[in-house]
Amino acid sequence: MTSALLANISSDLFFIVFAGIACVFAVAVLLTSNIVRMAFYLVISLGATAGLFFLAGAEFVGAMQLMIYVGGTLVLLIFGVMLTAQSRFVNMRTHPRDWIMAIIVGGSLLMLLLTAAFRVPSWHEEQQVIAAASELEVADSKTATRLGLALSGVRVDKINADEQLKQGMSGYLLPFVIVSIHLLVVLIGAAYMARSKRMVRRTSEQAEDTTSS
Amino acid sequence: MSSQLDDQRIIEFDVRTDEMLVNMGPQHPSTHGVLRLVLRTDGEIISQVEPQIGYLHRCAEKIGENLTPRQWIPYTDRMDYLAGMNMNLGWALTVEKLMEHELSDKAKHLRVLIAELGRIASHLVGMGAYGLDLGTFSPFLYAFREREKILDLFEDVCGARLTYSYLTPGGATADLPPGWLERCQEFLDQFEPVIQEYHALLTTNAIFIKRTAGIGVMSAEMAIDYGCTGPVLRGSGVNHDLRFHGEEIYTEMYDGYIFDVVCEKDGSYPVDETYPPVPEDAVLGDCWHRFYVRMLEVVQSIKLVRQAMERYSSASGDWGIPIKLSQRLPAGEAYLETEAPRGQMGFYLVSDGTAIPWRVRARSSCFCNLSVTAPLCQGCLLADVPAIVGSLDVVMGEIDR
Amino acid sequence: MAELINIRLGLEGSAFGSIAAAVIHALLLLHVVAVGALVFIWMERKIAGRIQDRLGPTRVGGKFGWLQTLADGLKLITKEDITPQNADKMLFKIAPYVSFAASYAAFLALPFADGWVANNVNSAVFFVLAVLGLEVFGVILAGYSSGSKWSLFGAIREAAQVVSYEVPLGLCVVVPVFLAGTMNLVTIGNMQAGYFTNWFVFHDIFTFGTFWIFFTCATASVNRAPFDLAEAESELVAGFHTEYSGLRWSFFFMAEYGSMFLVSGLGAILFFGGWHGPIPLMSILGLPESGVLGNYLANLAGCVNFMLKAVVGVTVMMWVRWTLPRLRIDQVITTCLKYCVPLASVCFIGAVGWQVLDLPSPSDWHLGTGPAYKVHEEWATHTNNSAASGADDRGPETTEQYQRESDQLLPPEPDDADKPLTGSSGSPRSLTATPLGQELSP
Amino acid sequence: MTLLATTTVSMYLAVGAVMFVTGVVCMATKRNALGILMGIELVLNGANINFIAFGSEYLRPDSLGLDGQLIALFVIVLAAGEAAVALAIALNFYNNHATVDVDQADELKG
Repeated sequence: MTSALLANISSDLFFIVFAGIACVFAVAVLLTSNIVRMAFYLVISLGATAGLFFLAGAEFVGAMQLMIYVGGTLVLLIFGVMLTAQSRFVNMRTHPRDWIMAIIVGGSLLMLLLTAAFRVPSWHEEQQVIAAASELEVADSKTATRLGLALSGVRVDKINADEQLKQGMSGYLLPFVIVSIHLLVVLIGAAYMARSKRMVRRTSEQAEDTTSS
Repeated sequence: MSSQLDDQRIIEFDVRTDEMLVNMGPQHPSTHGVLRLVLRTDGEIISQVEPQIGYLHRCAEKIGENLTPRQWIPYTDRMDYLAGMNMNLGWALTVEKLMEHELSDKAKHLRVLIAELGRIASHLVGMGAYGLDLGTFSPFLYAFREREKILDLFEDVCGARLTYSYLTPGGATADLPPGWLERCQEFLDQFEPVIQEYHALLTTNAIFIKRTAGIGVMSAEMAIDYGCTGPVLRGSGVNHDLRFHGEEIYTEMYDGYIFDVVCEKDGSYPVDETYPPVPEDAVLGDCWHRFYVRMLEVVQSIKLVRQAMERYSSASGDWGIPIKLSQRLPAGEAYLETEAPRGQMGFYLVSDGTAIPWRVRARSSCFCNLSVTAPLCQGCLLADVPAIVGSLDVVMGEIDR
Repeated sequence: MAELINIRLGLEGSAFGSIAAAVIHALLLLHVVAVGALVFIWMERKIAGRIQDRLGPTRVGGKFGWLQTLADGLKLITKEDITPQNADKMLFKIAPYVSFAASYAAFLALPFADGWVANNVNSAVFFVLAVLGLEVFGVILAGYSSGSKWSLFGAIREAAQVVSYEVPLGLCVVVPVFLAGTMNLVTIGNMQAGYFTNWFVFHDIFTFGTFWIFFTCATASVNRAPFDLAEAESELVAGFHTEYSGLRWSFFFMAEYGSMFLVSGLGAILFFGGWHGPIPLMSILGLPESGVLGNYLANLAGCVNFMLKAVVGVTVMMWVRWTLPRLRIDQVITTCLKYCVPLASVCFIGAVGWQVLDLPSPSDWHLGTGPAYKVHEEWATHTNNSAASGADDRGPETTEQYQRESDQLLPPEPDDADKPLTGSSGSPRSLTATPLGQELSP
Repeated sequence: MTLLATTTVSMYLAVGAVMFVTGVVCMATKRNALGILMGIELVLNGANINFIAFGSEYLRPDSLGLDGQLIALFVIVLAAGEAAVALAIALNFYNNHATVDVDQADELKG
């Protein structure tokens, strides 16, 4: 048991490190007014969150977070550079009045959420759980397979559910299909919204603007 | 609408963008020395290019007005430093034109031999550096490997590898050393098959064709209007080569030599050997054609060197004794253009009857060639700027003098 | 491998042991990246020299100039670390480390031999791609913060290029993942045990094509010629690292060479059998079964094997770099969107179709899978056993139960579905291998 | 082997709360459209941490199980879509106003 407790220390250590990085850089996003630095801090914060996901055993989601979320922020970063590069390191200052309001509202919200987080005993009491995070069994946890099956309609983790519930249990197939179509529609819509507005002829002596429909 | 989209020359803008001024050079890897291009860009697209010159100005012409013509020969070396022999020749012929100096046949053949070797050496640099401009390093070293051998030959005749001061008014500073012709023959035999390597690495390379074909297209009219000469002019399909169409004092050197002017006639190049075909994407007057003309000119120069060697060894007379260092010039003026590797290099000389010219002026070929940069680069992509400037093959030493 | 070390040290299961193992792994991988970069830079110089008809470095360190990179490194360390006046200094200073850290972290999930991996991540393929994609952050930050227009050009180019090439790269990687039925790189490697006929690259015509698309896209995503637009020296001076000097500059290079090795290694595992040689020499000798030492030796040979394959990949990248001119940015993007993406999609659909139609493939011969073929079965049972042994308290969540009960959930398999899609018939992986339509059909 | 989990769900929730509140304040105070977008990302991410925490069997025996991870996945995917649309809006806004300062977006003001 002592060795198990010791093993916990390392995972706790990593939790503190990742949680600290995530929170500190989230606040840094708030405090800086340089858009590129904001994006950079956001990347670090999201990356640390991916670390938290790994610690919680959700490694597929963690990898997904790194790839999509952080990758999406990459595009944000580029846009930040592109749209604000005309005056380098541009600052858009916030009015102090806004700051005070935001801190009051945000502070009360934070108090509320923190109180809620520590109110339920089973959430904050130390509990007997399987030891996996500290051992190297993460590899065997097969999260990706189970997630994939759940997305394709088979809930292998709900096998013990009663027969009543199993009837018509289709996992997350429907949401998966819906979200796929949603994503497609969104991307087409975004591409349509951001479509080109004008055209310029390249080789002509003077660039002439032609308006396209 | 759809036809507009199919037109590849149309670039779409989807973000309102501001223009950016970028200085390309004078310290930039691909501006061939100290050329400065002020680019007005919209993202990657160039809307305006303004070449700024003068970073290598060394008052060569003014110095020429304080030295005798033979003393000025080393300064001509430093104009087009990649083809010093051809620069020497141009000045020497101009002085001889003023002095109405007659050369022996042997001296003329010697000059053809040396000048055409110089042309090969110069085009090799142009080719290798063009590879560098397009981002491939190896052809550059392949080119220099062969150029080094030519420089070895030049070192044998004059002791210098870059600034030769060999051809000089009156002839040359020395005759060819013994055994030189054999070594030259050896080099040509070895060099001729190697050209295929360059074709494999560059001319026929798919990426090279993608980067050069259809880029920087210059029509024949435009080339003539801007005063382009040399391979740049012939790359647009204009049959003009001073070795054929020049003044008599220059063309008589080439009398009896069998060679072609390399330029596209009726849709094909007049080449007797098998050389890579023109790719489909290539448009007459684009970067690819300018490059190709240089490559084929190298072959023509090899033919010329072979003939010159034959004639030189059978010719009688002296190798051309140089005029005296302080020879008095007849009063008057002379202007002569010769076909240097980069185009028509002209020298103007006014004498008041003393040994030192009253006025010296050089007409730069690269200066005119460079002047097309702005119209050619308009609307191209940033990466095309080195491709276009490289295909013009300018040497700043000659432009700024 | 951590277990191995800890068992040797008698530290099994203790926190100190796991931390020590982590540190050892980190140091080992740091050496792979740093020493790898040293070797690769030397190699690049030698290869470039040979291609260009010269010798390359010949003097430093005696015979082949093999210490040249070290000398360069010393020079770089002693160089002044310059920060431009216009730079966003904080980002400028941190950018090289971001790049390097991403490249280094991706090695975390890259196995060097059977089980020789710092962290046997279940979705390792995904993880490696995701972390590798983060390298671009360093480049963009460097380009933006340098305060130079050339750097900015390089950064924007890099961003456009990497974002585009992630699509075909992902599509290509999915093909072996699909064949193996897992994203675990160790398992994917072990599924190609035996003779080279079992390698996924020779599985069918589409996987063969997929490998070349993968290699092209990998070259593009690690910024190597002819796709090295971000640092195109003839156009952008030096692109994103124009303003860098000294050690920070060299960090970009370590990141670049680390990434090159990484994608080559990834290609070796996904397509070329990873640590399994073309001929299963170790299995023929019976080493893996002959105790701990034999197993260790077999793994060592496998590690060398893997390294060789990865180095061959890196060498090809160098060969390409010193041969071809550079593409233009629009051509790079065209290559990606017009050629790589459709081709990768076709290859993916083709490989899937090949499997679904159960067309013949060299891996059906099961050449050389005599003793080594046990690996397949071992893998299948291994997950069961280890999960069962380690998860006594998992309640209903043991894998055996999960397997058994999910079998109940699924409709009984018809006989012809006995052949799993993975081409390795006999492996009891029928659960994932069952075509989806079967349980979905009413 | 069982362990006493010293990292609890509450700790994850606390991290999530900090990120959520930071995101909300970010949305409220930033004048840059992209900054607001980053605030949204932080908010969604904070929510995601909660899902993962409740779904982790390393933290609580009676965890949400797979549902937590699955919903987190959906959130990530939807966040990507949201970012795409928001960027398109920002782009259009920039095209029309030559700025990304949302205080300038007051054309409908009475």
